[in-house]
Amino acid sequence: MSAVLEKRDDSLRTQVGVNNFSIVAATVNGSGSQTANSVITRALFKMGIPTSGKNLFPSNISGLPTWYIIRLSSEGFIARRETSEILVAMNRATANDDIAKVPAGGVVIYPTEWKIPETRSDVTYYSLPVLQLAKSSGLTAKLLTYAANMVYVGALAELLGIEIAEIENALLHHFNGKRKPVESNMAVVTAAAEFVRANIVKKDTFRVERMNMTKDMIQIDGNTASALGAIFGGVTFVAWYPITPSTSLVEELTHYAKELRMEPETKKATFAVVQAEDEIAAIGMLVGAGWAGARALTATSGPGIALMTEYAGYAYFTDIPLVVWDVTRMGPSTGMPTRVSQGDILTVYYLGHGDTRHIILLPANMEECFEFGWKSFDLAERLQTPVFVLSDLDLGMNTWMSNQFQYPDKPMDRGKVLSAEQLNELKSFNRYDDSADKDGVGPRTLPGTDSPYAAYFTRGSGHNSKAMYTEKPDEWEDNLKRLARKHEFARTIVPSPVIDSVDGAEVGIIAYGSTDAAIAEARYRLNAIGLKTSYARLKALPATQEVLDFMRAYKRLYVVESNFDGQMAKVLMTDAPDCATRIVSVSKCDGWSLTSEWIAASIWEKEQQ
Amino acid sequence: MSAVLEKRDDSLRTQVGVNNFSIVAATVNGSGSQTANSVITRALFKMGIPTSGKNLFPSNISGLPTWYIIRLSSEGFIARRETSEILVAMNRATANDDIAKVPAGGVVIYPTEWKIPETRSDVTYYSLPVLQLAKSSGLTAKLLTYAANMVYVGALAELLGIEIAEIENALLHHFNGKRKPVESNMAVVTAAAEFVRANIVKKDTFRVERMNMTKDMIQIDGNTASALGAIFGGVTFVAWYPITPSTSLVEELTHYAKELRMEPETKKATFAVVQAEDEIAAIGMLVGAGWAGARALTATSGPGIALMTEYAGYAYFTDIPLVVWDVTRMGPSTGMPTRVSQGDILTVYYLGHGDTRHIILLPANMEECFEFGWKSFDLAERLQTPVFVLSDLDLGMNTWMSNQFQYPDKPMDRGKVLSAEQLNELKSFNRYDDSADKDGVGPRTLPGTDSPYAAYFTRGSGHNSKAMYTEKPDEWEDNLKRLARKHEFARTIVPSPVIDSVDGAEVGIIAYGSTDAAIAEARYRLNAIGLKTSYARLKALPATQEVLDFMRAYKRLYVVESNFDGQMAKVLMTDAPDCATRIVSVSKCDGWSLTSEWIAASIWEKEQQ
Amino acid sequence: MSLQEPPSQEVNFIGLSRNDYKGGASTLCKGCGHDSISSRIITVAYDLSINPKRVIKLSGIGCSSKSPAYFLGQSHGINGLHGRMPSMATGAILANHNLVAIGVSGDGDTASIGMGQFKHMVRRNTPMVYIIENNGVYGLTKGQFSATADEGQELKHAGRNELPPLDVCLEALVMDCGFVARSFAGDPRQVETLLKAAFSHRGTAVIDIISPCVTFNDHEESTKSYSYGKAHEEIVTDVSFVPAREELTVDYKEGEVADVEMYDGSVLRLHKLDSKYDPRDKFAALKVLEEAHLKQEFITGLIYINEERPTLSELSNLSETPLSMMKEEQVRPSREALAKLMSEF
Amino acid sequence: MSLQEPPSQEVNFIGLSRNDYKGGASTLCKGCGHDSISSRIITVAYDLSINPKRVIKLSGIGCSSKSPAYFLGQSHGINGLHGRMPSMATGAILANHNLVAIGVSGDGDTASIGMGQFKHMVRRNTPMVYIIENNGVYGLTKGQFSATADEGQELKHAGRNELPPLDVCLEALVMDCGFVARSFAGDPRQVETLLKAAFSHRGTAVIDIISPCVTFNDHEESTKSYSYGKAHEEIVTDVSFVPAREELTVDYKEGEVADVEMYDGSVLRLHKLDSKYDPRDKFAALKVLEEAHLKQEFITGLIYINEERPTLSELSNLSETPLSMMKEEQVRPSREALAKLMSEF
Ligand SMILES: Cc1ncc(C[n+]2csc(CCOP(=O)(O)OP(=O)(O)O)c2C)c(N)n1
Ligand SMILES: Cc1ncc(C[n+]2csc(CCOP(=O)(O)OP(=O)(O)O)c2C)c(N)n1
Ligand code: SF4
Ligand code: SF4
Ligand SMILES: [Mg+2]
Ligand SMILES: [Mg+2]
Repeated sequence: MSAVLEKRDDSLRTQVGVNNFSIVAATVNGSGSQTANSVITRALFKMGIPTSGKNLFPSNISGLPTWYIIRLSSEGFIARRETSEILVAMNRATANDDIAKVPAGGVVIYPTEWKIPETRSDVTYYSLPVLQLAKSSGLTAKLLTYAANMVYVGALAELLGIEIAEIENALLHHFNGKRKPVESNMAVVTAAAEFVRANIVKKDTFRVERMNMTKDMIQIDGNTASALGAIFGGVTFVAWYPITPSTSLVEELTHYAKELRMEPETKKATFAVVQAEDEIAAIGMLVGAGWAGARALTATSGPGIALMTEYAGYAYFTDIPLVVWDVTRMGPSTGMPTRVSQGDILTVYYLGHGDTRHIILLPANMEECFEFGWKSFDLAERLQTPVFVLSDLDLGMNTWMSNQFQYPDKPMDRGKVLSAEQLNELKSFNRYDDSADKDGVGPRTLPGTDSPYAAYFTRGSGHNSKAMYTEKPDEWEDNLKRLARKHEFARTIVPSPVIDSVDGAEVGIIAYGSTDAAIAEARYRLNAIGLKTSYARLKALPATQEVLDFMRAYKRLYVVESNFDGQMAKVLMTDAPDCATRIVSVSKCDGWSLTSEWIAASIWEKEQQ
Repeated sequence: MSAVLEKRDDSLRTQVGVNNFSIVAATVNGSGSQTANSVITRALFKMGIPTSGKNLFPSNISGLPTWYIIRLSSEGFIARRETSEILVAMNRATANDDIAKVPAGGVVIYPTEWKIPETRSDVTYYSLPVLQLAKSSGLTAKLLTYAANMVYVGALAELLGIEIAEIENALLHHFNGKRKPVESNMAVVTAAAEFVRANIVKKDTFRVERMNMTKDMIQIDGNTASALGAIFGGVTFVAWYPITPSTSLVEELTHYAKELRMEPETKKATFAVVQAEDEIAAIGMLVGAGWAGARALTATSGPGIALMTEYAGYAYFTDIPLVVWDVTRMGPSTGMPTRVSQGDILTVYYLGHGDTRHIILLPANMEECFEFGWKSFDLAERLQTPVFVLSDLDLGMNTWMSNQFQYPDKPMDRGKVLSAEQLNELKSFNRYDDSADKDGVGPRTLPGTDSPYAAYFTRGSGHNSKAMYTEKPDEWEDNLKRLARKHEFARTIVPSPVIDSVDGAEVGIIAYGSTDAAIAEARYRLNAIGLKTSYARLKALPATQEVLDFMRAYKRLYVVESNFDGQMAKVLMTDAPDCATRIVSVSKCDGWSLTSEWIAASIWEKEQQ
Repeated sequence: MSLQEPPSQEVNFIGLSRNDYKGGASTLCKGCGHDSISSRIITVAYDLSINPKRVIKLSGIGCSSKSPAYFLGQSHGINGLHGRMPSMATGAILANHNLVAIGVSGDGDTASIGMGQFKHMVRRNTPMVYIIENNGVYGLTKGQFSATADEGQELKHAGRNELPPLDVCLEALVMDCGFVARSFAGDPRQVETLLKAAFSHRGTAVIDIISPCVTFNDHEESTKSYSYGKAHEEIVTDVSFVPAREELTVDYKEGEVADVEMYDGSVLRLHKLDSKYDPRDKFAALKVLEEAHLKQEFITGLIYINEERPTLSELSNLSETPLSMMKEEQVRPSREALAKLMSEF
Repeated sequence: MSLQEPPSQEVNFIGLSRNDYKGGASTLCKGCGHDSISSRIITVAYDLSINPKRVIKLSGIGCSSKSPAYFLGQSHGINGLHGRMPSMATGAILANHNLVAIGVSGDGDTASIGMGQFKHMVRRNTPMVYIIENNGVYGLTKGQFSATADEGQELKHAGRNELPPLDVCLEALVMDCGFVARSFAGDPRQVETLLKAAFSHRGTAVIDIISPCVTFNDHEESTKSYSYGKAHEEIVTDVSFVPAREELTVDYKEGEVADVEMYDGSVLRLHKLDSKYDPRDKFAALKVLEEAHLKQEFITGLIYINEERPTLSELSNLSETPLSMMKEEQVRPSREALAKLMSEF
């Protein structure tokens, strides 16, 4: 990689400067740096500067290295970058490595107490008496480590010009308006700022300036956005088992549902959340709930998906609606539970045994996390099938800026459900008969429907269009053909890709999900050095006609993804064999989100061949 | 389909005649027809006539329709055919349907007691007083249904010229040489034969003649062959959970291991079999046993495979050898547990989450069931990874003729295992370091190895080449690269395809597993009408270089398989994108094994387009 | 639902005939205990005037798990995955907490693959009648031992069972189940009485019904083997032969012990709890089960009852309207609510 | 292995120092009870002169399940999947029945996702020491309740637990476990004594060790909360902050009751079995556990012991040579054997 980076044209790099650089806070997890980091991120955002925050944390509870990267970008680019210009070194164990990674011209802020030699001549060192300043908070000894984080907030504010008022606002936001903790934190912030003003001569050029690029925008993480989407989608049943990085999706859902989804008069809930004993039970509960008519959701990640295999195939084959959020993390196996990847595409697409293919939604930003939060239910119920939403750790747990969410633009679509009145008129119904619409979806009835014609029997074994048990070859095949029709029908109603066709481009980029921000930036940079690219961002599988048309329109198709095997590239090859030779997989999988530098350099390099 | 059959050239049909036709016995399951059917099948086989027996049974224990199809073929073709000329109708419930399916010129044998009208003029009816003849056995009333089956054995013997002595031999074989039951069965057989001789005028032309095509051959089912292969492969540990159609594999293994694998002096076992509480536990036990150094095997089918997803990914990622037989049945979901399909290719290839790709072996006949029974262990231990053997219900539970099995031609390959002596010399080892051979496989040590350097720690989370926990991007990526190297190395050592290149052929057929017999016959028929075809039969995934070369050599590649989505076609497209457009999927999935008629007609039709 | 008897022989309180409670034709073996349990369910549902349209039937996989297709044809039914019915039931019941749920499972389905889900369903007190049709074998996969098989039992197919039986009643009891009962499929009166009680229990009601497998509870060497002699036995080495058999039945009084001869000639000892037994005493229940275990007999009757524990539906603080029947306005917050939220991020 | 004390302070009977029993550096929170259990294992293995090269360490997933990496560095270790260690252990132990197996699990790992495998391991009497490091929460996923959490318990993160606790000792006991014990991580002497006894038990030895989570056993509203006042508490709304804490310890005698104050201010009541208690009486064991459950206290000590049941290794009738060490000639039948077989088909 680094060789590539060095060879490639310099325009592929971000030009750093005012409002254009990254800060990395290297800490130890469990030391309580989250408040500090989110306060800085929010303050910058509220100064109108496009900002993102990415947390690189270990898979344990305390004592291991953690990095929090804050990127500012006056151009509005919010993907991770390869380098961070400003290092706040708070973890002695990784300090040498961390310092070595600072690019020339960068800044190292570190605790005076460490007494380390300032060996690099191409970076600026600032040391802070962190402990001493932390003590100014008046906090007990136990909380000093925590307060130490506030020291770098104050120092950065002073060094970069972050408005102290915005820091205070961010703290107020963080503490839900409670003054007391805001005051003790501000004490440290101010002391540190004062220390810097009095003792440090600024030698670097990094600084921030208020601008106007975040007006009417919000700062949020994807799991919260998804949870809110589900709530506005009328989710009624949730079953789950805790697993990083999906846990906060359900926890936020529960939190906000208690706020937004209690009957005002009775204070009774219009939803139920069950913590299951494992993921088999979680999806089993969804199957029961979806069958009985609830809008049922779970959130999980790789190992949980693996355990859901059998019931996923069952729900597919019995036409039961349910929604599974797979907030992907790094596999195979336990892998790196706190690192990102897009490695579950093939697993989820084919989840189950026998001939199974699922509907997948691929949100790429906060608005889509919200939108697919509700839309997934409409699709699941319209198609009577499991819908998998593939978010990931980067989307789900990091801090993104976003437009405000749009209220659902359609009423809820409950799909083909027959009421008692309809049944009493029809006097019968055929559960899996789609002859009316040829869309692969038959009418269903909900348990408890007050009609003698309502009942039918659901089973994962062979059934005919009347939902009766069968082993007859033709009835079996008819049912599989119906499911194939449904898959083709789904192709026409799942969200369309976002396509940006550029005149004169010979190259098409295809991507999906959390890499979108990095792709946007990579295209900008490639364009700057003369490579025009068109772009199709998939929002769903199966791929819609627009995707297939896009593929047919370009000579070279770079499918960019954050996994090892180039999984989406494989899926697309089988969907459009005529384009298979044009597909070039551009994939990387080391646990960190893709950078625009890497994407641009990889495509550039392949174009040179 | 039938339209296609009618349109196509007549040479695609089997020419029926002496030693060239099929018999179907339509019975009710639980009625004890297995002895009758296997006795006929064996008697014919022992008369030197190529014969196969296929049982189409329902997923319950008694009372539902069952069909047993015996095919005789002087040409040596043993796949199922579309039609059976001789119907033995013993199930009143399906009799009308069964009779309707007899081709013109065929024969219907049915119980006189039914008093049904003989409405078809294009078939020959023979009625037998079944109950009355059954009584001649002297069996109690309870066993009359059972004895009734022997009536049709006797009748067929007389009508077709099956040698009574071979029937008696077959019965002796069936009853392990016990005379008593042979005698009571023979009483019925003789009575029925006598009745036919005395009362029935043969009006059809079907008959059998002794020939010499089965000399030195055996008749066996695939599950038994696989079990024997495993025993000769030195299997030491088996954990399993019952599931059709894999159950008999483990039951036969247990049975023969007790015969072949007890220490002669101590009468102690050199193997252990554990019936687990489910398939998660079964594969969990294999993981522990494989890790600790046993040759560990399980057998299961679709639903069990689904449950094994998580541990399969774990074993892949931790480099633990184990062998999983997936005797596939019809999915998705519970599907048709007693019907065949090749529907688990994609599921098994990608089993696990994250970037996982497994080694798959694809036996096509009895000899390969035996061969892969032992070879799978050598591969699993050489590659330190799970090996999946995809047999299916047709191979596993039906009766096939076969050459005798070859004794393993190589000593057992235990792969890279370091002994205490080696370790004490080396003074350390790096568990996942493949730098010596660049084959993706590092050295391992077994627990209990008496050296202070032996121990290492196995985990499904990120680990470096020393088996230490890591979250470092480069160490993580290095490990994935090593696993990719292993996959490429596997490509060079898994069994090569069987390739039959025909001069002048523009068409290549690709297939695998149980469809082989039908393909051979289909090619013969296609050749007869002027379509030359070459053939590559895959024996493994990942596809070896020979497969890729084959694909590049033909204009049109028909990938024939017994599943709905054309799963192998998809895998091959992603392996050889340059051939993607030449691949034409020829797949069918209705629970019955493919026929040569259907395959030939499908390819012929596509060739006409 | 009511526990009174219906007004006439022809129709029950809600005007339905016994026929309205029937299901499809059974495909189980003749004489299988599971079929007689289906009949009991039909009778009890009719007698109690349960509205079949308000019933859901759930099961796992196995011969036993097929049976919901054979009773209450007017009820929605769902046949899930092997061992995973409890979770499915939990979801369905919370989706519509006004329905009556009947679960049917086997001993393999509950005690082998399903142990985890069973325990956790009981722990949650998911309101349902949970019936285990217990034959100690896997019927549908042809006669392997399940986890409830007796230690030392020998079967033609499976050989000798070396492991101790898992007692589903004891398992339910130690997990604080509020209704634990056991019966025998061939004792219609007791099964019906217990089923009636179970339907009026508010939480999870577990009934373990011994229901011998007529086909695979058999072994080759047995001299006492089912009614036919040695020679005849050999002839049926044909593994596909299932002789028609009579259902095993028994009639015995409270406090009494009855010995039932099984198809393989072994004897099942049943011990009916007497009226002095207090099923509200958990400690007595533990004792009676442990003692029976030592004596290798089966205690039948209502072993434990406790109506105190809140059910999962109750703990979930659910609105009156079932979740499945909610209208859009009940479950989609307003535009204003979204606007307010957006202002907070 | 021997139960005698070692000859000198520096090395044990087999010439190893305590250091030879150590593992890698722990990455658990400061003060976590799990770390102190690792120390106990180190001490006991040293004291008993267990050959670490003949030990295998197995675990599932969780903070607790990480700990095998922190003791006995000379032993092979394997960290499997969440809730599925028992099956892995079963396979490993049968592959080499001469090894000593130590399994470490958590309460989520054993009692939630792992219930089924746990019960069936006990049923098979798989020979191993099975330790549950029980804190009532999921530590590694940040503080949700596990199935062993107390009814009514309130935690900052997870809210209120409404379900009854699952008692792993009772679960082991009713599944005929031959060694059932409970202790507290902060009682080193008792933990060591029980571990020593467990290592000399022939079948499955289950030890449930209460091992409070210093980080997530905490709740916001508690007034008695861990040593710092209201204002300071608010400041650590920072969910990523884990204050360093002291390990909880306790020292109390047989027959006595000790109250341990937890980090959230709640009180854990421990009740040490006295010498009059007979752990061979299963019924007494059931009783003592059920009574403790009602009193909301924890019985500590050896609750039940029974050396009668054959272990899975014994039942498997295994050759002396471990399966994993078999030579080709022991496991591949001869050419003649194949030829003979072929003649029979
Ligand atoms: C995951 C999975 N594994 C295995 C099977 C095969 N299987 C079907 S039924 C059954 C056992 C049923 O036994 P039990 O629950 O006791 O029911 P019974 O047939 O005895 O009534 C098994 C193992 C399956 N359907 N699914
Ligand atoms: C299949 C699966 N689901 C979920 C997880 C996430 N997970 C990791 S540890 C854990 C809980 C651990 O709790 P416990 O066993 O009590 O251990 P503790 O951390 O409390 O010691 C969970 C749910 C996982 N690793 N695998
Ligand atoms: S096999 Fe046994 S359990 Fe299954 S239907 Fe027959 S008798 Fe009943
Ligand atoms: S989170 Fe709790 S259980 Fe995990 S290491 Fe920290 S204190 Fe121990
Ligand atoms: Mg059973
Ligand atoms: Mg825990």
